[in-house]
Amino acid sequence: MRYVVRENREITNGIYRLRLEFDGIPTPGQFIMINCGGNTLLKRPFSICDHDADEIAIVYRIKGKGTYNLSKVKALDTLEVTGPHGHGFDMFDKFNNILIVGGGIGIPPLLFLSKKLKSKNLKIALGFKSDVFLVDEFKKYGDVVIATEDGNTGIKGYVIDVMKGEIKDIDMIYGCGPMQMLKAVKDMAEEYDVPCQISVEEHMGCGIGACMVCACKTKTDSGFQYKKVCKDGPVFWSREVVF
Amino acid sequence: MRYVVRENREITNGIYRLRLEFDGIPTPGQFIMINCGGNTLLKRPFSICDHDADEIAIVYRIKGKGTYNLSKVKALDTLEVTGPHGHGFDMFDKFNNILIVGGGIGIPPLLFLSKKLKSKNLKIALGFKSDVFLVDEFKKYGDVVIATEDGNTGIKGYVIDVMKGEIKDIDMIYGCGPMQMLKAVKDMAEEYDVPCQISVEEHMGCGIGACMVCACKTKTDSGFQYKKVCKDGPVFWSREVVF
Amino acid sequence: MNLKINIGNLELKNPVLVASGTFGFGKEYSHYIDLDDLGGIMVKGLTLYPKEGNPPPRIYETPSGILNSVGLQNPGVDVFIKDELPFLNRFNTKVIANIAGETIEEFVSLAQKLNIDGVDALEINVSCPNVKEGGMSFGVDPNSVYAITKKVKQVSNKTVIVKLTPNVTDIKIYAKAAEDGGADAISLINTVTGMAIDINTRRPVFKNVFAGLSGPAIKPIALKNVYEAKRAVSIPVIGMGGISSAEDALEFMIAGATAVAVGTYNFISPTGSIDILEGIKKYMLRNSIFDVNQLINSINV
Amino acid sequence: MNLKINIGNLELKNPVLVASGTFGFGKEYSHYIDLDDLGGIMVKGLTLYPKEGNPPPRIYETPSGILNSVGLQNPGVDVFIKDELPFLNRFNTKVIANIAGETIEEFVSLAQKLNIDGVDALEINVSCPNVKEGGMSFGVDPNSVYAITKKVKQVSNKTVIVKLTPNVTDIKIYAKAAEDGGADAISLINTVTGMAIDINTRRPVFKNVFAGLSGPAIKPIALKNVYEAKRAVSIPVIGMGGISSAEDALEFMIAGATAVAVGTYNFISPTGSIDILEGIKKYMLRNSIFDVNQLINSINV
Ligand SMILES: Cc1cc2nc3c(=O)[nH]c(=O)nc-3n(C[C@H](O)[C@H](O)[C@H](O)COP(=O)(O)OP(=O)(O)OC[C@H]3O[C@@H](n4cnc5c(N)ncnc54)[C@H](O)[C@@H]3O)c2cc1C
Ligand SMILES: Cc1cc2nc3c(=O)[nH]c(=O)nc-3n(C[C@H](O)[C@H](O)[C@H](O)COP(=O)(O)OP(=O)(O)OC[C@H]3O[C@@H](n4cnc5c(N)ncnc54)[C@H](O)[C@@H]3O)c2cc1C
Ligand SMILES: Cc1cc2nc3c(=O)[nH]c(=O)nc-3n(C[C@H](O)[C@H](O)[C@H](O)COP(=O)(O)O)c2cc1C
Ligand SMILES: Cc1cc2nc3c(=O)[nH]c(=O)nc-3n(C[C@H](O)[C@H](O)[C@H](O)COP(=O)(O)O)c2cc1C
Ligand code: FES
Ligand code: FES
Repeated sequence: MRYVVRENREITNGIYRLRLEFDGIPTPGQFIMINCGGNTLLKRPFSICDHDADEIAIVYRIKGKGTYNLSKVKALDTLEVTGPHGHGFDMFDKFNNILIVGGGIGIPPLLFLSKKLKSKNLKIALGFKSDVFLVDEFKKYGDVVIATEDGNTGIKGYVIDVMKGEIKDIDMIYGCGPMQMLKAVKDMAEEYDVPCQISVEEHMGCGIGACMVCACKTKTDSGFQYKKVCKDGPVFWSREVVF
Repeated sequence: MRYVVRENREITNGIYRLRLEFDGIPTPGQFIMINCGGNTLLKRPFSICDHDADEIAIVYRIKGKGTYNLSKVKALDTLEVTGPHGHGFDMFDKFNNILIVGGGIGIPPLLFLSKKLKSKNLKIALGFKSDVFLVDEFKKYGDVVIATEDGNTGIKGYVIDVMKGEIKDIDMIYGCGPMQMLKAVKDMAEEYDVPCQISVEEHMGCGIGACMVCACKTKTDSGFQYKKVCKDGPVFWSREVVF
Repeated sequence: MNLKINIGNLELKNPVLVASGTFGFGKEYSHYIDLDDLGGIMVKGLTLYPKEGNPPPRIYETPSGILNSVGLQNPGVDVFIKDELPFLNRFNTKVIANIAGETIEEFVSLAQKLNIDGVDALEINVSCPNVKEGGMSFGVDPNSVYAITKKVKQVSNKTVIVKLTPNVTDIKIYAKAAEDGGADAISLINTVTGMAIDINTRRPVFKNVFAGLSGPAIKPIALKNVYEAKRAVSIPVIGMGGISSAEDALEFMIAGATAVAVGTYNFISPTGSIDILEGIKKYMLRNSIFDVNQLINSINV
Repeated sequence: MNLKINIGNLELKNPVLVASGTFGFGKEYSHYIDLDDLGGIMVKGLTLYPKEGNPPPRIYETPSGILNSVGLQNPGVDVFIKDELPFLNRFNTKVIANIAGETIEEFVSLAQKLNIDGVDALEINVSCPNVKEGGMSFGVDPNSVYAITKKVKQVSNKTVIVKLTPNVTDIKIYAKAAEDGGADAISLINTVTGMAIDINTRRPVFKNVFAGLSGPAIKPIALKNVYEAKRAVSIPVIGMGGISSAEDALEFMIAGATAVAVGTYNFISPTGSIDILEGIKKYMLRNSIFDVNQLINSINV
């Protein structure tokens, strides 16, 4: 489907927010695939960061040529987009004390999640390299603690360090961020025996579950199994995932 | 070299004029190569249509993906350009009555030529499918007669038909346009025994004479030879060219 | 306008198929297109036992192409028959089961298991570059191609298509080996073997080092192989490799393909296969061609 | 930082060459770059007699690639020596004469004629897809590769490089044949055979039907061939095929190439070869590599 871009602007160094007309009904943790044009071939996956009546937003970082091209798109341009795709975060009525842990460009989908969970008691731990983004928006939904690697804002260090201080009395953890962070979140969740879902990344082909390229190693009773990040995920129970 | 685009606008249906900052000194009949971006690989050749102090203009028709991409370029964008390339039209003091014959998107380089020849007695025969372009500019330099295939402007028919009426007393002919037109111009020049130069097209690789892909079949004493459109041409004596 | 074409005894309603491994078992794409509109579906490569496939990463974008190293992850032929085939059989399109054995015996067992209603043809995959056993090692040996084809034909009551690899010196020999073995048709090309290196870690991107290149980048190579193979055999050829537009598909048909399969392009556009079919129809109308069979092998050399 | 590398007895000041047929005889590019900066120049393929080449069109753009069918247009070896070599010899770079015979005897004559000062190495082209006589028909036969190499080595006092075609089932056999014939090095890949059709006329785009595919599209294929060939021989390998950035060049060196050659990318950017050299230097600085030889074949598998 072709959708009209409503806004595409840099919100901090190299990080952009793109608002797009959209007619699907996404849940937090789901993603869209965008044809970024130029000489890219495959569509690129981006998590949905916000959703309103007829619009979604994504927040992305310039990584390679696809995201670079995307950063040049202007309001009123159109983009070829599919989605929403994938299995997002499961939300449970029974859990009220929730910890959200995000790192870097893994943070955007957690904003949409926080918005949907806003009736709950949310603790939100966010980690950045240096420049922070989306923090004010998170503050609308819960208590935010911040870690930056260079100490630019909040605590100097990793999000996992601040997470440790917040985990007491928590019923459920949601995490998204770089691999090492997710592994640490998983380990801590297991240590404290808190249920935990994490959103993982893998390079994609079809984005809809047909091509088997987006393999995520998961535990089974008899050994392991490759599940599909685009269809079974991107959100998995942290216990399932084998890093 | 990267040059700044000063203007890029549609002058008639599907035909654009692009003005570009430029620091080379071109002669009429020479061309530039433009990297048209997107998922094109090779640069595209375009004849120089006009040249002023620090600027050149080209006029191009949307043909495929390269020219389509080019049509989306805006003032202040930059383009990767090489040139001027090739051997342009030879201009001779001794010839005063000159006939210029252009067809379709072969017309642009003849405007630059006409400008340079303006002290001469110029008869300019231009042929179009339907919509005409650049005609007012040509009128500054000589007598213009027009043919259109659908009779939209001027005489209904081919430029070659109007050329016949203009050839008397002509010392030198210059032609640029589609292959069949060039062949007819060549034949008529030979019939009336008037020296004639034509600008031909061939698909290009390097554009500078190194790769041998832009072959133009030319007569030699012993038979024939492939010359290079990008280096020996694009302008050849019509007698040389074997169609 | 007639779009029907024949592959052996099998009549396809039109010449546009989807290539094995790029379309799963059809379910996912059924949300984007009406599967009834396809000439046929070549399902993901099936093995005798479930196969986990290769560790990630399994895909890497290259200029106008992708390298993949899936390693035939699939639930196995039995699960396919039980869980996937019934869904496919709800549609009025042909089901072509792509089979990948590690030994000749496995190919025979796979063919036997698939002698069932709801399967219209077999595609023998002797050209997968991403597995250690079988795969392309068969496909680069004409004797293996011949032997596997012959054995499968002996036990199968389906139309048998042999899928060839382009990673050979002379495709004609392999096309002929398949025909001599009794194949009803050949299909080509499977992916071209390629490689990528991460210059920061100085490691191959893929665990298996090599991977299979597909997509627009390989189209000129695929077209050449289809054209050459067609000139070596009298059985139909199914052409594939980089097809991303009706124009591409038409090139393959003109070069000699009776049908074409859309692969990587499904990823770029989930409606791509149907858009290509529509484009073929438009071309036929524009050129007053009323039977698609007139296009096949209509090249003027 | 040391950039010097050795190909047989020949020392090159750096590992970046330009590929035969994409750089003419250097003159044209001398307006864009200082030829002194190149490790070496592989000149356009030379034949014993002048050759007119194929009728146009000779080039066709494909997704991230080009098909070419030049057919070895060149003025012949004698004219090269008289008219082109003196210019090249004004520069402080290595001159590698690419030779293409229609028979073994022609290769021998070419080698003899080039036993002159100012020529540093020969590159035996047994892999041109665009000529009827010789060309790739030699390159797909290991015995011919061996025989031509051996004969040329017998008469030549130059470093002898054998240029291989990727259009074979097993590149290792051909690499080995060249080494066994006495080659000082091998270079690869030449173009991949491909084809294009004009769907409006239903004719092949090229008079010769087939043409040679080069450019970024073939890079994954080239890299695989270089890696595999390197594992079959102990002589140096010169890698080429789609190199369009320093990153690409580094992949080839890490995969086993002692030097790399830039081909089609010269068309895209006439300063491309030098930009790539600069990029390699930057990578070395960033990674504290002080000798480019440490990069060669440094892949971790
Ligand atoms: C489910 C999911 C959600 C994502 N959400 C976001 C988001 O909200 N914001 C954001 O900035 N990024 C997100 N990413 C990562 C984003 O997809 C990549 O940064 C992007 O694809 C890079 O493309 P490129 O062309 O700029 O980079 P290149 O490195 O040039 O890309 C080359 C190829 O690798 C793929 N690729 C590279 N990095 C990744 C990656 N991390 N994950 C998957 N594929 C990759 C590209 O899609 C492309 O096919 C998400 C990834 C996944 C899997
Ligand atoms: C010396 C010279 C001067 C030219 N001057 C002009 C001009 O002033 N205005 C103008 O509109 N056009 C001019 N052309 C033609 C112009 O180069 C082509 O229209 C353009 O390259 C088409 O590119 P594309 O990507 O839009 O089309 P596509 O058809 O998609 O191009 C595919 C490939 O074919 C090549 N190609 C296609 N048509 C031609 C052609 N006629 N000549 C050479 N290569 C071609 C392209 O460069 C490209 O490599 C000139 C051509 C030459 C050789
Ligand atoms: C991700 C992926 C998985 C594939 N899996 C199979 C397979 O299981 N069996 C098979 O015969 N071919 C497989 N192929 C090859 C395709 O069917 C096709 O032959 C090849 O990709 C070339 O066509 P394309 O360029 O249109 O993709 C696969 C290709 C891709 C990209
Ligand atoms: C226009 C053109 C002409 C070529 N001519 C020759 C030649 O004369 N001799 C030769 O050995 N290779 C020739 N080649 C092959 C290149 O040297 C190189 O091996 C091939 O193009 C792959 O590298 P690339 O993808 O970087 O271009 C030619 C390639 C092109 C594109
Ligand atoms: S991307 Fe194709 S199955 Fe996930
Ligand atoms: S385009 Fe390379 S010689 Fe003319």
